[in-house]
Amino acid sequence: MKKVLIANRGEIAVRIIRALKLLNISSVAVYSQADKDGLWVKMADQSICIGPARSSESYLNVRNLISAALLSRCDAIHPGVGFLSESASFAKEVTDSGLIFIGPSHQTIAILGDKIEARILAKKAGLPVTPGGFEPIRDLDHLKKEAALIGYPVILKAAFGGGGKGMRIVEKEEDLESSFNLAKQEAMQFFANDTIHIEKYLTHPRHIEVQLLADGNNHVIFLGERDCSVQKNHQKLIEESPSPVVNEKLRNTLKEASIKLFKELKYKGAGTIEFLVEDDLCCFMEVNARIQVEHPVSELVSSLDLIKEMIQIAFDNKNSCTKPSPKLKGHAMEVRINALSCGVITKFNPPLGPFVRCDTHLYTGVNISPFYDSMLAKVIVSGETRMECINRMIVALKEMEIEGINTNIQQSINILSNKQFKSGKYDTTLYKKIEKEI
Amino acid sequence: MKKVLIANRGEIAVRIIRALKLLNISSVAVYSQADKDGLWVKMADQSICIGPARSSESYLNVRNLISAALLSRCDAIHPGVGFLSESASFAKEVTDSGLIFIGPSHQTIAILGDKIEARILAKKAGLPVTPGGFEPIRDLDHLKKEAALIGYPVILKAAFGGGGKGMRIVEKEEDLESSFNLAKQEAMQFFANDTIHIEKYLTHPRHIEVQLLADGNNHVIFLGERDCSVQKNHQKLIEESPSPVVNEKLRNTLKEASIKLFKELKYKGAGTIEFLVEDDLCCFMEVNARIQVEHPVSELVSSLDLIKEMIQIAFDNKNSCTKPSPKLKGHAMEVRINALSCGVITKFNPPLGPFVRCDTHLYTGVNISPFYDSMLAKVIVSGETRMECINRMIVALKEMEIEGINTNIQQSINILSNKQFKSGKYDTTLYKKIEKEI
Amino acid sequence: MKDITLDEIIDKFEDSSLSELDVSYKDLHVICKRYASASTNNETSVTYTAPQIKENKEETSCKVEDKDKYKTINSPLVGTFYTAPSPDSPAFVKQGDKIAKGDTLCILEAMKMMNELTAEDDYTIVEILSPEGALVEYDQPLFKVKCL
Amino acid sequence: MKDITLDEIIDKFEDSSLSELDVSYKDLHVICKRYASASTNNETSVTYTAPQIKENKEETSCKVEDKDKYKTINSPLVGTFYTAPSPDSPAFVKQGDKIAKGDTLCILEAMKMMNELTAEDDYTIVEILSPEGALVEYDQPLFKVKCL
Repeated sequence: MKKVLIANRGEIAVRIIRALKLLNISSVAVYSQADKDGLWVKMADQSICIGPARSSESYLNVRNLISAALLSRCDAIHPGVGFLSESASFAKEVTDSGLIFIGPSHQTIAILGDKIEARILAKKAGLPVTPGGFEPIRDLDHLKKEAALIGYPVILKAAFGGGGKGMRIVEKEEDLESSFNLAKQEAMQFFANDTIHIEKYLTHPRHIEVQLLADGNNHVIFLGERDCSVQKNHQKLIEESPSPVVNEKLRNTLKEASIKLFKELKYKGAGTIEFLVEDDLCCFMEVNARIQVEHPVSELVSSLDLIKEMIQIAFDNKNSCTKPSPKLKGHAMEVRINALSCGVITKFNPPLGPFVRCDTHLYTGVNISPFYDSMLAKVIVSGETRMECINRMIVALKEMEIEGINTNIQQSINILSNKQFKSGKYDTTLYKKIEKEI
Repeated sequence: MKKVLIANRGEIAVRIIRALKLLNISSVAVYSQADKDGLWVKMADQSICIGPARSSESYLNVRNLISAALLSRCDAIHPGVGFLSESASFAKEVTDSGLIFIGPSHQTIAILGDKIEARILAKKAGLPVTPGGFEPIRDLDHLKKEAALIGYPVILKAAFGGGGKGMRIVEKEEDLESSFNLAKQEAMQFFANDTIHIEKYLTHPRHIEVQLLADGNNHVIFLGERDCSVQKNHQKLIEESPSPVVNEKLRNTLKEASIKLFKELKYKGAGTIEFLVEDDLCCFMEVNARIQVEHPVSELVSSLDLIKEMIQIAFDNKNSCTKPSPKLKGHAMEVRINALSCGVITKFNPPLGPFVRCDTHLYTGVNISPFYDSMLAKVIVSGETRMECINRMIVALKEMEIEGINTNIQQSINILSNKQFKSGKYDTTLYKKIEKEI
Repeated sequence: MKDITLDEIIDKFEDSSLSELDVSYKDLHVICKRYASASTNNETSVTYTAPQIKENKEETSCKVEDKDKYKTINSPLVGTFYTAPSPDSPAFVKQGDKIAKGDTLCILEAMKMMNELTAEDDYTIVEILSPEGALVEYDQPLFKVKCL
Repeated sequence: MKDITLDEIIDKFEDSSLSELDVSYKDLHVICKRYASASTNNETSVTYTAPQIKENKEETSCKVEDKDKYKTINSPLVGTFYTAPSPDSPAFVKQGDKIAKGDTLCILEAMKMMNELTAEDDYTIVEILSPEGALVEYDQPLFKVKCL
């Protein structure tokens, strides 16, 4: 019997354990001292404490994670989302230890971690990209020339960065120099590399991403797009598939080029390509070389279990990549339920019933500590149409009960009930615009 | 805003309320004194006590149900399953009171309640039927002739009956007379009509049924079959779709003839046609002119919300009947979780996660009384294949927690793990055969 | 459990010998304190509370007696409650009326049928509990009566 | 369990010799207190409780002393626990050994690295808590020691 260690916590760890149980694979959970009562710890076949509450000493503690996997005789490690899931060096250490890393090869992760390299590859594969950003900025003169060519506003980005760090939006030439210096400083501080590139900045884009699954052996399938334009400070709140703004023509373009890119990368596992879409422009942003929080939305429209597929691919077992891309059906939507305070959950009742799914690590009595991500649960619904999903989601969220701490349930209902959200005509600035009403 | 009264209790009442909320229709729950803490009572917009614990004075109390609907200004009544859902006289009283009955017309229910008439119509529409049973048995001589023609074993049935009452299996001619008399007595006692008909008795059949949806206006769609062969004393325990024994050819035959029958009946709403399948024989049994407990199985393979559709059809609103029959996808399976004792539920945790659905009226603290049906919850899963459904169901049932009373969860896991069940090669005698092992 | 009000808590505290009382119930949180200076009163009140407890017990027994004396007449069906046979007619009964066994108390209309509810015993009508023309549920109290 | 009411709690407290009563039930949380001065009866009971509290304190302080004397040495990492540098070598420590600060206690192997765990103080080894060659978690107790 195979055995897999889950190098993560919370709902994604629970999600992965369910997939392992489905495949009759043993599961090893890890936890920090703050998480000893975690639902994933209870659900796994075995569990190992890997450090104190602080992530850097537990969920990011590569040595303890790999030791735990080796000593519990695991065959593989699933990195989940966040933490070490996009760390090429972690993937390499896992592989070097003789374990399977459930995800792309460390080489692929490294290539895609270099944002300039990723843009060049994306363009080559035929994906639409914003002007600029194909080489590192050498100096201020070079930057000025590039900015003038691209046209303001522009954005400066750390080539090896992510998560908004080392990014600077520049509206006019006189701000270039100070922004360049600040971006370099931040990039060096956070990513130990001050390479900076410049791109056109889109002011009111939609966030669109496509889900792919590949077996590393020239088989790539496309599971449609997700629209994640409802964001609060770059944090996604609501995701759905299909997007209200992606037409069949654009979808086919993205599909062909995405599959081409993944084939060229010899990509293995689940991956997402992110785009910004503004008016008629659709621009490649980056590849997330891992599973994403919002993957259930694609699971519901494709009827595929993506975590199961990832594991099957990693073990070179039968998987869905050799079949044609699945026919996508209906509409699906996800709302992230976040904690707005910490404390003990005195009552938890998930929403149930037809076409409603709840992925969570909550249970009555669990303590929500301040150490980690605030996401408590994902509620995912499917339906024939977008409007049916909105209505079903509102019913589900009204049914859901979380007592003991504050959450964004009511706010989510308010967003779903908002006229502009319902119209489907909005962009990533929506949350800020309607913040006061919701 | 429209308003609907749910003339039922338990999980089906909860299911119907969720559909009403989805459609933004007000819901009125009814309850007996024993059910005042029912989940459906808490979930509905309004609730009305309709009688004491005993069903005959509450959930079967036509006058109180219709009064409750009229006085709370409802537009319609949904009868759910069981209780008055197949009562032509109730449907007529509802309609005569100026309310909409969410289901077929009372005339259709009456026709289908006459099993001889139903068999004649089914044969005319091209559905395969067992030999015999097209006329009432006049006397013993007539019975002997018919039995000889059909061949033993035969089964005597009450023409206006159901639920196993007034039924007698006869192996040889010398038993005919006493069985005929007993069947007549029982039929008179239970159904106030001693009309008896005779059919060929199948000794090791599978129970197969097809789900249809019709708008009463010549539009009928076919949602595939369900296999309900795992039964304990004629009570279904596990249902799935598609059936492991129905091939594409048989499915198409059933589809064409079923649609024809429903068109001829001018059927309106959701309906099921039941068959027994033995070797190469597939025989019509009866039409259930209502929604069934196991409808979620068909919902998951067709992606249609059947309760929503029923309501939309009843109100002559946009529904899926005018579209082609949906393409069926993957596999779905349902397990009924039943109470084996009564008492307070001290802990309830439903199974959650991908491709798992739980329809239930349970919550921590509710009291399970001895007055009604023992079904506590339905767990429904979907997957790419039958085997994936079995594995996912086992994972889900192991995750489910019901404390305070005894249930059949472990026994269900044992059936799912049984070799013969897994093989797909069994019939309605399976439960009895493996009873000792499970 | 019925809701607890601020008045009830303070009244209870007033009648008690307690020095401090801290009650949390749902959204309500009440702390009552009595300082030593007030204790002379309290001591007196303590002296009083002993018989008071007895008195309470008497009240309870009185209540038990009440329970025998007072009862409610409940609806046997789901219907509309009318106190008179027609809008123009006088009510069958009103508060304070003495009723004999068999007298009509009200009409319960259900499915266009007028069902007269009659007294099963002799009572005095203490209170009419349902509004005129309202939907009444099964077993809903319609009248509070005093047994004669 | 039937619902508890505020009245019942206060009445019960009134009839008792308690100085303090703290009841939580469902949404209800009630604390009743009676100060020493409040009643003569209570004062007696206070006289009784006083030594009781002291006794408790002694017990606690004894436990605290225990806690100071005995402690566990826990694993700082996830690894394999070895009491000796190799299978043929004698163990670094055994039960009853007196250990000086800086002495090696065991080896924790992690990712093919041998990490020696050394004593931070002088102790006597009371018990070795992990089996030889076993996987040890972060913070898992490895030795019970007595501080010298």
